[in-house]
Amino acid sequence: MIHKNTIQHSLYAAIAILILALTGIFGNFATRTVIGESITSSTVLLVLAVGGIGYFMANRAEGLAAKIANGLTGSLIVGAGLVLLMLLESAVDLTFVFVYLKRFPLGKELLFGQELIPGVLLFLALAVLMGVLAGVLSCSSGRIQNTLVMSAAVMAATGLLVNQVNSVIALPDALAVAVAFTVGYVTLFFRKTDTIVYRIGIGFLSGLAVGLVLGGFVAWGWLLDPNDLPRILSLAVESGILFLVIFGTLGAAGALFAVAPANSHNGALYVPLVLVVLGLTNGKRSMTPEQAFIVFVLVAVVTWFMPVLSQRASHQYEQLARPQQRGTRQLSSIFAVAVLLVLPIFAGQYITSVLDLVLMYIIMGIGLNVMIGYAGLLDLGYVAAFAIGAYTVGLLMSPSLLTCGGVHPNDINPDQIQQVCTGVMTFWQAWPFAILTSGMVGVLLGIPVLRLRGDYLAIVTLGFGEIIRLLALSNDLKPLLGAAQGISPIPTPLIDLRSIGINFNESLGNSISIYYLFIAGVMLAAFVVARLASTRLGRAWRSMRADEDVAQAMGIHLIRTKLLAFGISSAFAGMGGAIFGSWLQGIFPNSFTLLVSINVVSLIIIGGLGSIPGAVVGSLILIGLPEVLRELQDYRLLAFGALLVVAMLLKPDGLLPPPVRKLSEMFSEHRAKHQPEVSHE
Amino acid sequence: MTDSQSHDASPQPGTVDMITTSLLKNTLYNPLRLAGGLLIFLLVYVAVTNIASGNYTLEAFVRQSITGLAQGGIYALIALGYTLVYGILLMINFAHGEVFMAGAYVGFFAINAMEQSGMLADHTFLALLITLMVGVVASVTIALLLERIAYRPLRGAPRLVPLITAIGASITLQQLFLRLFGPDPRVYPRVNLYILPGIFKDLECAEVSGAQVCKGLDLIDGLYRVDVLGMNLRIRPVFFLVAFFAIVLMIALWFFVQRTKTGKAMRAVAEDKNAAALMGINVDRVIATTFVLGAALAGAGAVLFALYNQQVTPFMGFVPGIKAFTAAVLGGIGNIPGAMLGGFFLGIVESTGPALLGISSQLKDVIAFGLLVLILIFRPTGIFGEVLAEKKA
Amino acid sequence: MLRKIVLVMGVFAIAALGLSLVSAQDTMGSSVMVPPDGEIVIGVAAALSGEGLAPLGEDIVRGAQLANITRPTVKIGDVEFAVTLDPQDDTCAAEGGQAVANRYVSDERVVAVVGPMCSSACRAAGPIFDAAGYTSISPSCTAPDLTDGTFASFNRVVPTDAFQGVVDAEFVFNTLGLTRIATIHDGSPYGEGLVTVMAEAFIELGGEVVFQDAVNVGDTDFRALLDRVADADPELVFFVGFIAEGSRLASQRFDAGLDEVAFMGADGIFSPDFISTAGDAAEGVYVSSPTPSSEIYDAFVAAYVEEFGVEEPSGPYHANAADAYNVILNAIEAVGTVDDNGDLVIDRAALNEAIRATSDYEGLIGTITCEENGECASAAITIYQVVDGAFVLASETMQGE
Amino acid sequence: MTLLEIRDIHTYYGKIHALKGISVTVDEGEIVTLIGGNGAGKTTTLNTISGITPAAEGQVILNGEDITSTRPHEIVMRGVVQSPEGRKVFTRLTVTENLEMGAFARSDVAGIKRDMDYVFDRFPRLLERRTQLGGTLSGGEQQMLAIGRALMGKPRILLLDEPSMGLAPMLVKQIFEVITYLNTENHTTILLVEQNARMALSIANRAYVLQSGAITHADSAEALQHDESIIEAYLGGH
Repeated sequence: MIHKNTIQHSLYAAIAILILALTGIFGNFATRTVIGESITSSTVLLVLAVGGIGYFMANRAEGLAAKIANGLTGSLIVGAGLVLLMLLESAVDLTFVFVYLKRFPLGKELLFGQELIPGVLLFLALAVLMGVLAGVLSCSSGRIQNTLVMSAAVMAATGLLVNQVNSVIALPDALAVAVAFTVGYVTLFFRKTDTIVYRIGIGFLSGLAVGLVLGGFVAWGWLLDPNDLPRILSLAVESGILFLVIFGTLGAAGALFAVAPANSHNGALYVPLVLVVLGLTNGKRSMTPEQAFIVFVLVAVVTWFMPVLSQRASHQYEQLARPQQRGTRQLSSIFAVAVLLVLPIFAGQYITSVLDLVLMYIIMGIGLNVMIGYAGLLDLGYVAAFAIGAYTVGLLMSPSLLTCGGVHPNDINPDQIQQVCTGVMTFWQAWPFAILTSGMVGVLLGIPVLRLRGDYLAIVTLGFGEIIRLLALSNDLKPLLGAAQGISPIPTPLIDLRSIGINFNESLGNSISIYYLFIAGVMLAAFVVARLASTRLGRAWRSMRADEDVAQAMGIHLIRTKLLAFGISSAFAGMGGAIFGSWLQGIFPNSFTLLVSINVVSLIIIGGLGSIPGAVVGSLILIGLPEVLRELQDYRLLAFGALLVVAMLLKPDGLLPPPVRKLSEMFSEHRAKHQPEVSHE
Repeated sequence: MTDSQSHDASPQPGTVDMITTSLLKNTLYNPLRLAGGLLIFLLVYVAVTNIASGNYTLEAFVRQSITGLAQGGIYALIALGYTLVYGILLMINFAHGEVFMAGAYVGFFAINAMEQSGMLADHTFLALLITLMVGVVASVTIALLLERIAYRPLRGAPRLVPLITAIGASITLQQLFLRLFGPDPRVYPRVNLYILPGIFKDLECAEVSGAQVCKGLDLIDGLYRVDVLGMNLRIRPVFFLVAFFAIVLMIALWFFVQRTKTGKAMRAVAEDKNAAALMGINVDRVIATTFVLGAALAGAGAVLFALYNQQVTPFMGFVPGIKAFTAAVLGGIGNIPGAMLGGFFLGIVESTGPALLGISSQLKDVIAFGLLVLILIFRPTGIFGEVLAEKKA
Repeated sequence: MLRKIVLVMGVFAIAALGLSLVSAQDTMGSSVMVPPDGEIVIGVAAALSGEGLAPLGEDIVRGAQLANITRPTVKIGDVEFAVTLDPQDDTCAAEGGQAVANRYVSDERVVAVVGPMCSSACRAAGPIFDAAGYTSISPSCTAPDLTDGTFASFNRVVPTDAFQGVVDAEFVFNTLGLTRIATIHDGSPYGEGLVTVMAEAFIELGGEVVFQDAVNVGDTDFRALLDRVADADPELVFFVGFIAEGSRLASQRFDAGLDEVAFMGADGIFSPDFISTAGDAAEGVYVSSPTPSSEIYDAFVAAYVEEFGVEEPSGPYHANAADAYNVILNAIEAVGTVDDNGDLVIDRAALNEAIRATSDYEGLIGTITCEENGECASAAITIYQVVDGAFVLASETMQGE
Repeated sequence: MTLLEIRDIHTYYGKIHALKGISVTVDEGEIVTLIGGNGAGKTTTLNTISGITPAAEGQVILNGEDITSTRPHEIVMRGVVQSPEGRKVFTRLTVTENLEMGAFARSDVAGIKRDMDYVFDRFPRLLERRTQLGGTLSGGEQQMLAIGRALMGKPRILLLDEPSMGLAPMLVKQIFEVITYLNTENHTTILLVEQNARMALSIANRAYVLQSGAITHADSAEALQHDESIIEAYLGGH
């Protein structure tokens, strides 16, 4: 009845969890509340560890009794392991070796405030309960499992993120948005194959209707105190037209996504849901049990009906004529872009600054894809180009040896700096130089390593990355690069349109405004690289990656092709670096460590080599997630490392591999070898 | 399985390869070599000027070389592991530096326990031996787990995939040790291991109840002034011990690979895993053996390193790991004596370079990596490299 | 089709633009409102991760926590408001400083910030706090140019390197009577900055800096460098950096024959961890630190030891952090008002002004009087020496003007 | 008596369906040959038997024992030895070391010595070059080495993959003589994969014809040699 591997695998899992427990993780996480005061990250972790293993073990068996037996075994083994550790902890002083147990003793967290023996018994009872529940859950239908797991996950995630993602949207705003969207969605729900224009029109009108009603209520003060209106609803009073346009648009969006492929339909449907959840927890430092319950129910309802709705939507979508389908897709992407554009206004400085960082890594990921994904050249020193871009902007935008005609700014009388340092550029003048310099240095660094392949290239480029950082840091170059002090301050990019007659003079001084610059950078990078990939050069890269000798025999100019890959790839890093320097308003050599290179390489591989959406997803996961979960900072890098390993074990092609060729097929010599009959003449 | 086939299928002479080579030679590499040559000339010029002006003396060179010898020995011991694994799997085992670190850490707990119990003082040699064994066992365990969990399932995957896994494993191990044992350095006790009291009659002497008693040469913690050829040197025997260890272990390893059945199987597996399997060789076991050998060397190196550097931190493996890989490449990766010589070479260059060129010591890594680039320009296969290096990515 | 798309895009563009314009109007509130049952949130930004850095950051957080425990509320009129801390990791780097600052300014409940910890982080956080009208008091950012008027929001309760460097130089030259020194830093802005100031001051006094170099963080073998130092034949090695590198340099200096040469560090290694790590090699090492020596300070340390169950504070800045906390609370008491609803209203600009108007506050680090530029430290530097495994006073506390 | 039987084997490379249900039996003492064009799946069949590319479906049965998911080196230990296509001599091991590798699974020192002498006896050229690296041998010598190496494993059944590939006609003849000798004198059962169908059929007892991963003909070698369609397709007409 118990599966042959259950005990063995549970033991492995228990050992892994025990090692984690020895890092004091349970006590450490207990300082972070998720729901109310009593449910902490530690509780979530415990449920994941004990119940999760039970569920995993239960899943491999058939039938309720067998599932419960397996689940119970799994949970009990893990639970017993933890109990043993607690007993050991109470008997022996482990804190010399495992220092974190001193601050976060295991028993303090896991014994629920009981004495050792009753606490242990309680704990074991809990493990038994979780094992049984896991077995029962595993026995229920897939839809129930999905709903429960999803709701619980969203609830826990919300609880974790509440403190980070506060003041995003007020509840009335969120509800209004959700209502407008839903009304648009429902209006078109039962109509099948209307043209897009018709659909959008109906949706817009229904959204408008919602807007009129809500706006009326708000304007007359029936719903809310007119002095205390949240951001969107206040528009009803301040600027009625804009308010109506927004609501019409929301209705139109609802109508559009009611007839859409499953993925975009589901994605769109979760947006108002997330907004409402955010609205619920707005301005709170932690989530109360009542809020948690509402979130759970909301998510459960949406998830429960999602399969039906999504099937209906994609069914209707498939019945559309081809041009209609294309139009729907295009419009959906426009909506997505629009959401992207208004996002930072709601998300606030912190979330936006995280997004900025994510976008910066997307630019670099797209750039590095040229090297690794297309040309097959493994570059572990990408940070060099990044640093050069940043330093170029820093040197050109502030008084320096370069801009002051070879005189060190410290030797200049501060009053005369403006007269002497005539070379100081604006960001827009310096940016192209940064891109160019990075690209050129990329080519220069590429030359000596042209002949190298694979791992030699990796280690040499890694060396380059370190060389650039150390040169920037070194005392020997202090007059130019500022050594450890770096270069600061650097002005932020300034958009000054007064010279062309428009009264606009805005500095991109904060994370929100620079977000748009990053977005522009990402778009540019994605556009250029996507275009390049389909040109002759792109094909040349791909054939070079497949086999250099054959590529050469086919008339591909290897040197030029390789150097172009180096140059273009580096230029994008320079572009990102330039914005980075200006965003940070200062450059410090310690920002340019090997970890940057590793991050970029990892994110494009996790996302899927050669795939632009992959770079986006990879960056969100590897850069965005750890930043937002800064609370768990002690375990950030540990999770990062483990994620790299696990992701590669489970999805070696990355999460979003490019559609045509998967990574494994692109580097396909090892497969061809198994088919000698095909390959030899 | 990896693309062990590819080098068999290297292009026939007289065809594409020739074209490539001649093209590269005629268009780029001569100017490049010229540039490289100029750079070397410049460096030599700076060094010579430095020496001529009396800023740098032979004495300083010798002193710094001795330090570099020890550091180089450590690099060599780590580099051997890299070279072994690379030779057989064509994979950079990025986490090898962490394997080294693990040895030092677990060794610390062993030696610390023995210090507490007084065993270290009473039976120093035995205690050191046990520490060494514990360190080796720890490194080997970690390496085996690494191979089993992170690398073996990916053996058929494209080259980049195990590299990312290795980087991930490296970060995971580093962070796991950090979270388990804390960020503060653990400090090895200072150990006095006296040897050869008969020969070193005038060392470490003390009056014991009126009589002159000499303990001999302190192999680990000793520090002696020696005047040789008019040079006033300060010598720590442990530096030579490390270098000696590295050489002995390298030779042992070389014999193992050349002479034993398992060693020959390792070479066969390195060449063609499928063909080796068809001979009845258990490829998995041979690969695991390779990891074990590499890890054992790293573990031994780690304990030695910790014995004279005292401090052990979770981050101690990373930089030496990268340096050791550089050393392995310098020597020609896959080449056992090459890895060792590369390690010594790198250690000594790093140690003497900044002073010789009169630049900041911050730039010693620049010297190391610059040297790598120069060598790869002139000898892309490393100093002692062979065909292996021409394998494709 | 294309026309329709353009049309729709146009509508979106208008919507987006309109939204951003509208939202641009209601930027950060210029004042904080705390409801009667709410809490006054004070951010604490310090490095909480990283080898050799975490103990220093933890020390800052503990200092603020202890101050928070002893003074948990602010009383405006007769209404009391509780104060809570929000510690965040600034990683002792520019990016970290930026992220932390963004985090605090997007949380409108944060009234003021103690921190960041390192000069690079302070520099990156400055513009963000400035733009949002926040105010911060750093317990440990010592780079001299931070108070040159660039940042309106930056204040500090720690003497600048400009002062500490001079004191260090004077101590070496006058008190120890040494004239030849070698300097080493760790490549951090802090290390490089302090070493530069100290070297300049030392030369000015008539001393000679015979060797200057730096180490890379993470390196383990500094013997070759120390060998070069020994060749230059200094009488004292002055190192500024953190514990990991400091203890390695201290232990390895014997291998290079620097037995007779004095070794001196600064606040970055002023921690019991330095002594435990360097072991015997720490004996005789001089350390300069802004940590004061007074009775109220000793009482504070005693409370610290009790509260956190440690043997000694893990870094030098706990007192500065506590003082920063108290200066902020004093300022809140000065400018906070309770409105009709019972909400506490704190005007951010006024708060910053109130901080800069602080005068003659008797803090743990001495008498605190702020200047216009945010320089609040009672400039006091104490020099310690490690004797028998503990820091003991090596000089009287040197007071600045 | 059936020594080796494969039943309805399906093998995949990624998504490529290489073997689509192949069944072959080899009796004790027989020479059975698999013939077919490029990409027909001959080598895949051998690799599936040897466990290099395990079958997704179907069974490989050796002497009544299921060895479908047994690992390659264990299959060798059970006496199924393959001499792979393209010889796959270890180029950086000496000739002697190559032969030692062939006997890797064995531990009877005397037997190994005897068998090595036997190989050197059969292939005197190898004896001359015993200390040379495998990579320095000529193609014919490498093929001798490959077969010798396979013999060192003391096979009950020897899987030979394209032993004649790329060799001069003289050498081909010699190699085939050795194969026949192994079969008749040593009673080694042989499963032979060949492109040189004429030659293969001339020495084999039975033969299977593979095309696109499926068996199209199975008969005695004699019969196939005279089958018109086979002659047309594989024996190069008349």
